[in-house]
Amino acid sequence: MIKASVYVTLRPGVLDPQGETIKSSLNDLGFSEVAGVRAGKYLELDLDTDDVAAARSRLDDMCGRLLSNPVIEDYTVEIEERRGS
Amino acid sequence: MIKASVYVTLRPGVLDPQGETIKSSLNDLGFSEVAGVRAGKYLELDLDTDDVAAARSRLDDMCGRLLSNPVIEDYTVEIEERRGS
Amino acid sequence: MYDDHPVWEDVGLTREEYEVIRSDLGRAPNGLELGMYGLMWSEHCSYKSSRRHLATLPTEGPRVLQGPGENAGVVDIGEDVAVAFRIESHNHPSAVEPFQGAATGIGGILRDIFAMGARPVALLDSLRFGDPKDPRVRYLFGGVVSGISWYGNCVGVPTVGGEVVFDEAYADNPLVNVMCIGLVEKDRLTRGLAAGEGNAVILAGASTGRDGIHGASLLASREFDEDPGDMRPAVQVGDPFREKLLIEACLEALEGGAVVGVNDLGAAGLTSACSETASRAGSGMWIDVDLVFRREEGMTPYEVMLSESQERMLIVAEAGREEEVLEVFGRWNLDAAVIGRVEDGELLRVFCGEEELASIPVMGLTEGAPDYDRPGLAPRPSRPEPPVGLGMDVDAGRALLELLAHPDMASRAPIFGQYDHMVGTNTVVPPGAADAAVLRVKGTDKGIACVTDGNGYACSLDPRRGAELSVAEAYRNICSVGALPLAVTNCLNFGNPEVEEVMGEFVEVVAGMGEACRRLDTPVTGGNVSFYNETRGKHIHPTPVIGMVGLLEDVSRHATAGFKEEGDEVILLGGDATHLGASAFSRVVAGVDNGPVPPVDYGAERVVGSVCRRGIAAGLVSSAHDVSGGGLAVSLAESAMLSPVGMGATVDLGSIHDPISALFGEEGARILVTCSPGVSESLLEMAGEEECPARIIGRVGGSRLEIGAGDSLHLSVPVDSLSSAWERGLE
Amino acid sequence: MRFGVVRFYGSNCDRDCYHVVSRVLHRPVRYVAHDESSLDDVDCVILPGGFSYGDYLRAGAMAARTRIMAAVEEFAAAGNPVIGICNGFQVLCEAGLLPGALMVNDGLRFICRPSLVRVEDNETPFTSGLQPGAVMSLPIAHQWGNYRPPPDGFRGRIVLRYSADDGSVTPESNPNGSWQNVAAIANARGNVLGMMPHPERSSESILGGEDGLGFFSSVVSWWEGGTSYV
Ligand SMILES: Nc1ncnc2c1ncn2[C@@H]1O[C@H](COP(=O)(O)OP(=O)(O)O)[C@@H](O)[C@H]1O
Ligand SMILES: [Mg+2]
Repeated sequence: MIKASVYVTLRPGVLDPQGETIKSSLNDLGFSEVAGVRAGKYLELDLDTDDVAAARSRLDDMCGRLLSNPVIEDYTVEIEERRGS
Repeated sequence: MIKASVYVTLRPGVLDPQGETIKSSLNDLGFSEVAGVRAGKYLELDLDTDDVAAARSRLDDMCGRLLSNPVIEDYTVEIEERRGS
Repeated sequence: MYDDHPVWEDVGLTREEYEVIRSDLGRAPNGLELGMYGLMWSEHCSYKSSRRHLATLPTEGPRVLQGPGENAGVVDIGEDVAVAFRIESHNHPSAVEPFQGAATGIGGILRDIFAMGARPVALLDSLRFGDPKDPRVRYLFGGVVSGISWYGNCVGVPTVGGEVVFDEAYADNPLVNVMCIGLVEKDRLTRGLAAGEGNAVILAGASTGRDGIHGASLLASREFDEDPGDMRPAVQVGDPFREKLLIEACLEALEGGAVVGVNDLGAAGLTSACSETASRAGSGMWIDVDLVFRREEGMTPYEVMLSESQERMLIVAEAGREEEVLEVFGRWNLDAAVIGRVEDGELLRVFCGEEELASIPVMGLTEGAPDYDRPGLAPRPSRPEPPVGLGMDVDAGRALLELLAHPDMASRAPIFGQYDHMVGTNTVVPPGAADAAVLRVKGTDKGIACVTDGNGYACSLDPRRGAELSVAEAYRNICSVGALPLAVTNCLNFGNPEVEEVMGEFVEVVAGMGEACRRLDTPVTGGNVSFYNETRGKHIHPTPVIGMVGLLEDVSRHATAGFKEEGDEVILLGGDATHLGASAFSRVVAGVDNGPVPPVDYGAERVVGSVCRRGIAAGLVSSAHDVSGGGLAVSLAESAMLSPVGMGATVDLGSIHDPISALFGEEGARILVTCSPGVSESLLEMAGEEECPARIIGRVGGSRLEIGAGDSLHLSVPVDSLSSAWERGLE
Repeated sequence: MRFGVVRFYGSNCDRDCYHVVSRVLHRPVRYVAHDESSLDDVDCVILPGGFSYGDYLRAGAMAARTRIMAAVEEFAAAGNPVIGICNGFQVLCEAGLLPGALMVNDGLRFICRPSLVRVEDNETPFTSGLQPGAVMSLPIAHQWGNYRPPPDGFRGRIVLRYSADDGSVTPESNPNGSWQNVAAIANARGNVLGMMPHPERSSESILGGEDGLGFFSSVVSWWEGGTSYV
């Protein structure tokens, strides 16, 4: 069993209305040090395999095909192995 | 300037319709090894301060007050310092 | 960057066009100027291939307050209320990024409406996709519908109608046409005028970023051969939340009386908004790009002038009262700044601080754009002998089920169920319940009806008749709810106009549409042209989409399509179909892809529409539904499925020429109405007065739909079976 | 009896609620801005539907932290009637004035259609004129209507549940996956009500139904008649 984390973020230059709105709400709440917020997605996946290399390439595939929208988003994948589970 | 990452995830035991739908779409696409998906949020914040300890406590505060909903969500904060910027 | 001369090709112009610019200016344009010309002279902004043809459309009528040339057309509905409406395409952006492309399409059409000072009250979407079995098409379809749902729901404008057609012809070029309707008190009607020397030019809303640069000239004015990946920088992300604030702020600013003119920033951004508003008013204008608030650092003046960032508006305010306007935007948490002034003269001048970067005659950018008489190859419409019955031995019941389950005819509930169609509490007839949506006009007894209709398939067989048919169908749909058709907006979706075959189709479609609008007294008050819907040399069907609005004097007197009461009589207004030309039956059931497209009988359309309206206004009519795609059988089936408890009907067509043609043919002006037995006679009398063919053909009741002619029963299907085929068709 | 309709940035049913109160109920009403701090001049507060702050981050999250919500909390603590409709319900949960949270619908999509609900509790100001067990048709229009109780147990009142037309509460009649088919809840005291369906959209016959009017007329009779449950 492999546990993977996928972070999906907006590509640089793509407008992030959600992030901007969160930022101004934080500022209004008195967190004036917040200079910028970018909002993205965080996914945790459990994969039924022990082959890390294969998993990595499959995850790339999943990101390309479903988890992210390459037109406006980038993604990062992190893998954490859990032995013996 | 401090860059912080906030991960907001659903608390264990809270049903995650989005994660489940993503899982079944991935299975349908042939990624049969995907045994579970949990969907969360990923926020990147730029903070206009250099005081890491203070920033950490402020971030806790932001998460408690706005960024996460303690009824259904947990959060994790990571801080990455960027010197000299 | 502005002095880093891009060549004419880089901005999508031809050498000849470049030469015209040179001679107009009396010098070579600098890079910024050339970029501005490139955008304004793009097909998308200048209508250079279509202008002379659009000029032939009928645009006047007693109710028209504003015809083409403004952000939206406007018609008077009495009691000091006017309706602003317009349709626009977002085809290319939606092909690249369906969710955001469709969403920003909604944003854009809304801005055209509130630029007129009108509060947007309804949206409609007219969509075309390829075969829904294709996963890529499913992805586009799903993305477009959720994009419309997201943006429209969030801004709080109900999406009350529209249409979807699936056809291979749109596999690579989906069409996303969106229409918006707004209401405005007549004396609040605003125009996109930059008038009055010294008046302030205010930019309000979102900050300006690098998004969408060259969207109009590159995305929308060229063929789509390139890998869509190359186009991605032009994709924009919408912010419906900010748009909602912008609507409220603009309408509030207008109440203050300090505003002279308003224009949206759409294609070609600041360049277009400034030159169009100045051009309409016959003024000059200067602006300073340094005063434009931005979201990205290091933007060049060129980028600022060409950016197509969403959710921005240009407001021209009286000199000395600009603070009042800025204050309103501030209260709505929106940025706004004076970026320039109206001035006498004829120049649009762009500064960066003290430095003058561009100086162009306003009219040169707008009216001075090229006007091409592109050669068109006259289409040779296929007009074979009309097919009768197709010589087939078909089971009519099975054919009906097949038609109902076809993606083009199946229930649209999976789509409009994702759209908030009730917000605003004006929706009297929601999507799916009748041939057109009906909205009440609060503060009056009136209602407005609206619809979009297009028949690209018929246009592909016979562009002129197909266009006429599209107008006629919209007209009939408006009449079926009891409304008087008032006016038309239209979106003309075509391939590459430089291809003679496409241009020929275009000319025919405009002629057909114009003819229909003249004959049916529904002037054209505006619209949009989308060319270059073409991929790898394959172009879409010529697809004019008609947006029509109608008026109900008493909104409580309207009709919906579902049968209401057991025992009601079914009356057919109009004659029987005698052939299957260009019908869904011949295409879907028989697999015959051929014409002829039936001609429109305008006299019949008018009397059928009139009798239907009068019957509804007199309270005689229980339900009304026109006969169109799928013919009489599908129409009856729909009324049965839409009845509260799955009420069927027994119909006897009497002596008919050919049963299959009568059941499934689509020719002619026909509306099916039901009346309680006591009042049928009065309706038939009305029909008699107008020499409208009308007869009782059956009775509502039972749980089956049975259609026969004389002694023979042609079809008998339980309504439940009809519903389950119909409801699953789009899943 | 005077109503206040709160407007957050992005509220979009504010005008609809205002219309029902002023034109159908014929009661005085004013808009209350998100940055106001006093509700002294109103007797009932309506938090309308819409997409406050674009529903960004979480539906209702940012609206719940605006200045007016402190005043709403005080107003509710004094036993005054507060109703949150759709986004207003989400705001009340986010603000902690109602227990639990609203998550994305099971189907993930926005749903707009009529729904049937059964009245479970008529001892709140907003349901005092309704019959327990009655089935009403009310429109829903939401993407985040899937109600979850707090992890440490539900200590409020269930006021409406999605049901079939005979009043049976079935999984098929649940449009969004809500716990216990919840369509509306109230706080334990009963004076703060949150509901996903839109009563203001079915308060006039021309819009196809008047079942929603009962919520508004109940609170008017409750207040004007001085009946007190709280
Ligand atoms: N097919 C058409 N029929 C009639 N009028 C049209 C058509 N296409 C465009 N127009 C009119 O031409 C004017 C310019 O259109 P456009 O440049 O697209 O406007 P905008 O800048 O508001 O997007 C508008 O008033 C529009 O209504
Ligand atoms: Mg415009």
